[in-house]
Amino acid sequence: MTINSLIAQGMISSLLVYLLTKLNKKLGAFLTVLFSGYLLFVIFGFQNSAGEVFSLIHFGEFELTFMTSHYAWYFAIVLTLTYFLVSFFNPYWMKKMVNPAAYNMLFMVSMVGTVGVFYAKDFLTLFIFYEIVVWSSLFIIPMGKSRKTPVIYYTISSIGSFAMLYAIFYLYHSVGSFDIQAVSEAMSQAPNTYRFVFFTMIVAGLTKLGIFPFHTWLPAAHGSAPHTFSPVLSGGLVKVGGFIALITATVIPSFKILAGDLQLMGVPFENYLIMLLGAVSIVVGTLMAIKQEDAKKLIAYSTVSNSGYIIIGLMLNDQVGFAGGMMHVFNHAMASGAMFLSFAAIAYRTGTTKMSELGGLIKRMPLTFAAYLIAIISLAGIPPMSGFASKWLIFQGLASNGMMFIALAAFFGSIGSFLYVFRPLSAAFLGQLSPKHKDVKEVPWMMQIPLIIMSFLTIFYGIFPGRILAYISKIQESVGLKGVEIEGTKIIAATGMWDSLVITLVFGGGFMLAAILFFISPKAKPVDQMNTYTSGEFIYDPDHYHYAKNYYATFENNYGNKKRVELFFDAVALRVKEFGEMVKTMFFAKSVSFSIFWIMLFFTLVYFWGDKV
Amino acid sequence: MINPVLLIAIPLLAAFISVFIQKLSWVLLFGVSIFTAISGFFLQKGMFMIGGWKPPFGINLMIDDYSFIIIIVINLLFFLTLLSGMWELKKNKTILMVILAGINGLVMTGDLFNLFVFLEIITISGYILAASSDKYYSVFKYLVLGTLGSSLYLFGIMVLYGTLGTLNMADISQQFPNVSGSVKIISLTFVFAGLGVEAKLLPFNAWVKGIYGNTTPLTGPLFSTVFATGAIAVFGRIFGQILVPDSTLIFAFIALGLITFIFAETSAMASKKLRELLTFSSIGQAGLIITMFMIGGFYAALIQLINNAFAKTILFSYATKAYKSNGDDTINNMSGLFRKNVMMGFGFTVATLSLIGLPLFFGFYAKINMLQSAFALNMWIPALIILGSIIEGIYYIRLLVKLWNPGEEGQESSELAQSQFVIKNGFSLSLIAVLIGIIFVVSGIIPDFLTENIAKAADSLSDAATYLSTVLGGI
Amino acid sequence: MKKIIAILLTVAVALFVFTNLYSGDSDFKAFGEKSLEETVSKEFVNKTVDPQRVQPETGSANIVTSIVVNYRGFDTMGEVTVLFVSALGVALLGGVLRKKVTFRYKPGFIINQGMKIIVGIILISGIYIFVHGHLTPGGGFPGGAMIGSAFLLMYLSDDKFRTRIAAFKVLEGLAGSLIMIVGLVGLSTGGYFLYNFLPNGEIGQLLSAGIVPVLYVLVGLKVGSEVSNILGDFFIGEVEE
Amino acid sequence: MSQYLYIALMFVGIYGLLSQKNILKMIISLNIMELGLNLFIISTGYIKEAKAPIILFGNEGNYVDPLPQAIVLTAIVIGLGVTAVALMLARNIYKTYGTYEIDEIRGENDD
Repeated sequence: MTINSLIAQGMISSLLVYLLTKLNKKLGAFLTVLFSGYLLFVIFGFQNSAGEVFSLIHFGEFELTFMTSHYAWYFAIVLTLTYFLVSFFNPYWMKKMVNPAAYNMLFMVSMVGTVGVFYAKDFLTLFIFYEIVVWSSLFIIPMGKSRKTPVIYYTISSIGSFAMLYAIFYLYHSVGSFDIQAVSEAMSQAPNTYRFVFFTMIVAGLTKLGIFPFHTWLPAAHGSAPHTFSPVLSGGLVKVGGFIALITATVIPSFKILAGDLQLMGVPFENYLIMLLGAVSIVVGTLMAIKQEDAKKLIAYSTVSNSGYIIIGLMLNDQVGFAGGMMHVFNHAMASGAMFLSFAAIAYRTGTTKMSELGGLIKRMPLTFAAYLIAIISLAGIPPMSGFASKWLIFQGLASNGMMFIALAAFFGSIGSFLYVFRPLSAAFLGQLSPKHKDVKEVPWMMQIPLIIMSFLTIFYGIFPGRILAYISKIQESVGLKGVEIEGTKIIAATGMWDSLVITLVFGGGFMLAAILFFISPKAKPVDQMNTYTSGEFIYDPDHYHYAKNYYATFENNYGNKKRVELFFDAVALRVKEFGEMVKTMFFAKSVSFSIFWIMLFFTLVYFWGDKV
Repeated sequence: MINPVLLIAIPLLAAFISVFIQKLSWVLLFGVSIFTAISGFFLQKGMFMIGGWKPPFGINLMIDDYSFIIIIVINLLFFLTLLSGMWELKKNKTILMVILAGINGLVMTGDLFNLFVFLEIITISGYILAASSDKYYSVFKYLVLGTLGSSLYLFGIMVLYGTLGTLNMADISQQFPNVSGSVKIISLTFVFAGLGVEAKLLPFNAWVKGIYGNTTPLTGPLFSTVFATGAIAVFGRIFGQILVPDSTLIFAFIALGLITFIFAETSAMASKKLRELLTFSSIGQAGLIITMFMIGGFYAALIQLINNAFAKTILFSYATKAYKSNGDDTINNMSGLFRKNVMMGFGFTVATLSLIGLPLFFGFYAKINMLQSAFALNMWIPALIILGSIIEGIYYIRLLVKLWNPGEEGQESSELAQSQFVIKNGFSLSLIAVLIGIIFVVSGIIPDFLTENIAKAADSLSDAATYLSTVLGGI
Repeated sequence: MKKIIAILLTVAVALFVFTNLYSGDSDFKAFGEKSLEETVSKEFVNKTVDPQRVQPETGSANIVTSIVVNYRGFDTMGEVTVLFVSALGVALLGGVLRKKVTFRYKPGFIINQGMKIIVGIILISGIYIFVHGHLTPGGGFPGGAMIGSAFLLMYLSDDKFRTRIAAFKVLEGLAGSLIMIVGLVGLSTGGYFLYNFLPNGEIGQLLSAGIVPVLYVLVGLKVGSEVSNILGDFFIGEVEE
Repeated sequence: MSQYLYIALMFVGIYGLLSQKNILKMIISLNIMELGLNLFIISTGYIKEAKAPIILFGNEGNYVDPLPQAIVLTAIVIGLGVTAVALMLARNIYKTYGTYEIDEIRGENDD
């Protein structure tokens, strides 16, 4: 099996899925499960392949080629795994979709597209598949709650992708090739060209990752996308941006090419600037996530903050921080996928994701609760889960370079994440059951599978992070970095080492102790959720007194809720429209004379220019 | 092999005959259109003298690879337009045949004055067809500007005649570089302004909004594809090969093209009606293609010209049909309309995505070629092209999302919120939409099967020496 | 203010044209200074475009006619088409009005009787002009216009003469078709569209110059019928179909 | 130099288009512009002391340039066609809006 035939199969079977879904909705959805499993299986076979070249097609005078590599495999496996796990939810949502056939088809197309992005040998192939991913995911989003957010998504995405296209053709113009390898060799002689390309091309990565100031599409799109697609967007497609950043900064070795530039804290200032943006998005994402009422928006903002970690790690380009960033790609995919999926499960049973309408679901949906709990522990970076490993590595990388400010932001984000991930846990799962949800059951077994697998992987790689890091160190060596050092379950960094097994045992012990204490101590008495008193007055809208409302009120009051970046983008859009209206009234006026005036003015200007040709 | 003069003579003959055999005029119209659409592929190439008088004395038709491909495209587009506007033909059948002859002559002719005559044929026919929308003032505006434009053009070529003593394109293109600067600047600016009116460049195109914005299923695709393609192709021929501007003036022309592109795209973004949006998009595309012709990217310009023409066929047909069937084309009232006619929706979507230049569709190939040839000149033109493309993408995506997904903001998308609109007489359009959609997708993946001839056409446009030797040397 | 801007702009553009067109280094031939040798017209005047043909290559005494109908016959075909289209357009646009135009005055006796005398003369002169188009000044267009003016006079002078003359429509189409057929016959016999397949005869004779008089008569008939149609549409404003 | 006057006449027509707001006056302006242009076209063919290009016996040679005359014939006829359509449009505008003044026309183009 080769990558190119895999892509072709994917595209053809997406059409097949479309037709089959037209025949029978469930059948098509099951086919997406089947095919994404097949894709995962095939991709897995490429684990140790590097440097194999597959030619896809001749595209005019250009040639589209794929090449296997370790970093491509890593990203591809994370993405296909996410798609595969999420696809288990598809069959249950077909009835609610406005256009299930198109959903299934676009789901497949975007999945195949991501594989194409990662295995691209040249920039043109990369861009083609990148855009395919963008537009195929774009048309899924409006099937959810909003018709405006896809436009926001496309706008920000296209700013990134067109900037990248510009950079690609700028490179093609100066290097004469689209090939990533050839470009990276040519760039080592031309740091000035590369500096420009670095900034234009990485915009694509930043927009897709949702780094400040391009983060606004994440909450908008993830929050309103169909419930089954939000996990793909957040867990999967955001990582495509990470891949672009990887290509721009590491595969084309920025740390070598820009070695002659101003170095800030051991990295070129270009990389440092991007890291600062990452730090800002950690802070912004955390602060905004704390304020959200809707669980999906909350998780979306947490994605902004975690994208910050990823980009910081990748930009470090060193032994440990980079490994942390790469590992965080996987961890975040699993954790945010699990979070979104558990809320999709909740929405499947209750029809809402608003936290103030939920509560006490731990008794009705224990498995969903467990999956969510494990995911947030991982996301907050608490030891037995895999999230700890990646965050620890990033902190190590920051600390060893002495990057105070960014490290501060990273710590802030870590602590802030306790706040925001705990809020849905407490609001949706703990507390008292809403009377509306008395009859809620656990989700069907097929929807439980992905939750179980994600939780398992999170725990497993929390205990044995070396399994992933060994592969990441291979990646690091293939791109010219020093591989991260692992000894058994020990990870060794410059300032210390950490044995995951020992830590897991310690935490396991602590957990047992807590469990024993919980079971022997007296239980709290459950109170009905709507049983709210206000000095004898009858309450007509007990929902507003739900404890999940204004959960962090005291904390939130310390900073405003003005979405300044959104306002800025809105203002820009408004100005563009106003400009368009002005053009209409200026050049397309009703009066004929006015139009002739412009023609005469054109002649006059040519005359006053005075240049004889 | 078919003598190209038949593509002018037979439609005209049919038009004259149709005057006294009116019952059969629709047979004549479709027969002639099918004839030209098919015979475009079997056109004899080379130089054809009218009346046997050799150039530069007589008038000649020139079929090189460039006009060959344009003829094929235009005649196909015309046929598609007829299919789309089948129910709107009414009394316009004779005029349509004349238009067919006129547009073919416009593209093929090798004489500047003859070009003026054909230009007038199609513009006057244009006024008359446009008047079927009952917006007489808009038509009057078109008439004034069109007449002014062709007068400016005529003045420009008569200045050239007074200087060089010839009107033949090949002869002029040979002598033009040696003409003094003052005559060059006069003739170039006047010819540019004159053709700019028809090619919809910005300061000259005030008529477009009233005409394109009030089109019927017949005139919409006719103006936006057949006329626009013909006008822009002539523009490319004149300024790419015959009257090639020198360094300073060409800068002004490129600037005008880019201004047209970006200004029109912002206007389209501010438009709330479908036909108006498409109007401004057409203007923007015209600006873009003319810019490409001006900077010498003939190949890219031709690809985009063809891409735009076929895409606009579907877009305008759909928009005008929607207006015709419902008396309204406000985008907000059309939400979810594609769910009622999926075939048209498919074609519309593919055409739009191709127009924006997204991969898997033909437009992407056009876009990368445009960027490639723009980068050959400098760094700013591609940046501006990309800026315009972003704006264009935004409003088209907004449109598509709206038309595919019914639903209130903040609610799950559902069939309940679907538009009350219907599309009547949509069968032929569905057929066209699916056909063009499939062609766009296939040629977006394997562009080679379309582009071989286009590359030859671009070569023939940049290869002035062959043109000269064919016209002036070959008898 | 608006007029001042209009004047300023017009003057600026006029200056643009004047300064460039008549500047010292301009190649534009000054008024009356040009030489026929520098233009393509020298071959038209000498009738030596194609030395391989039977001389004289075109038999028209009126050189302008030889250009209009023979050397650049394609332009003429185009302009006939323009007129044809505008006649059609006037009819189509006029169809919206659906109302006869009535005059405020009643045509008097003098107009009425004078018309009867003059119309015949005008018609004859018009026909004479386009039949002799290849010999004398004038030709199909002026002749056709004269025919049109005769009908204008009839429309103006006679209230009852307000019906559309259906024959004109047929004549228009027939003349147009014949022009194209003459052109196509040229294509089939000589290999070129509008090829002069008739003998040229002797310059100055009525029956000379090959297809030139044939075409010019057809053009004259066509223009005459079209101009009359246009006028008729203005007066009657109704289309029957 | 009468050629100056012809070009000037053309610009008089353009001035009319720029300044007039009455549809009939605009049509007249268009005609003035075309007239100037046609005169200019003829003037490009003028040669001093040359005769009309008609071969009369015993009087050959030294003709003015006949090509502009042929061209102007075409240009005039095209102008006639355009004017006819323009006048009919003006009539329809009057019928629809009851006015020839552009400023008083409502209902087109202002949405």
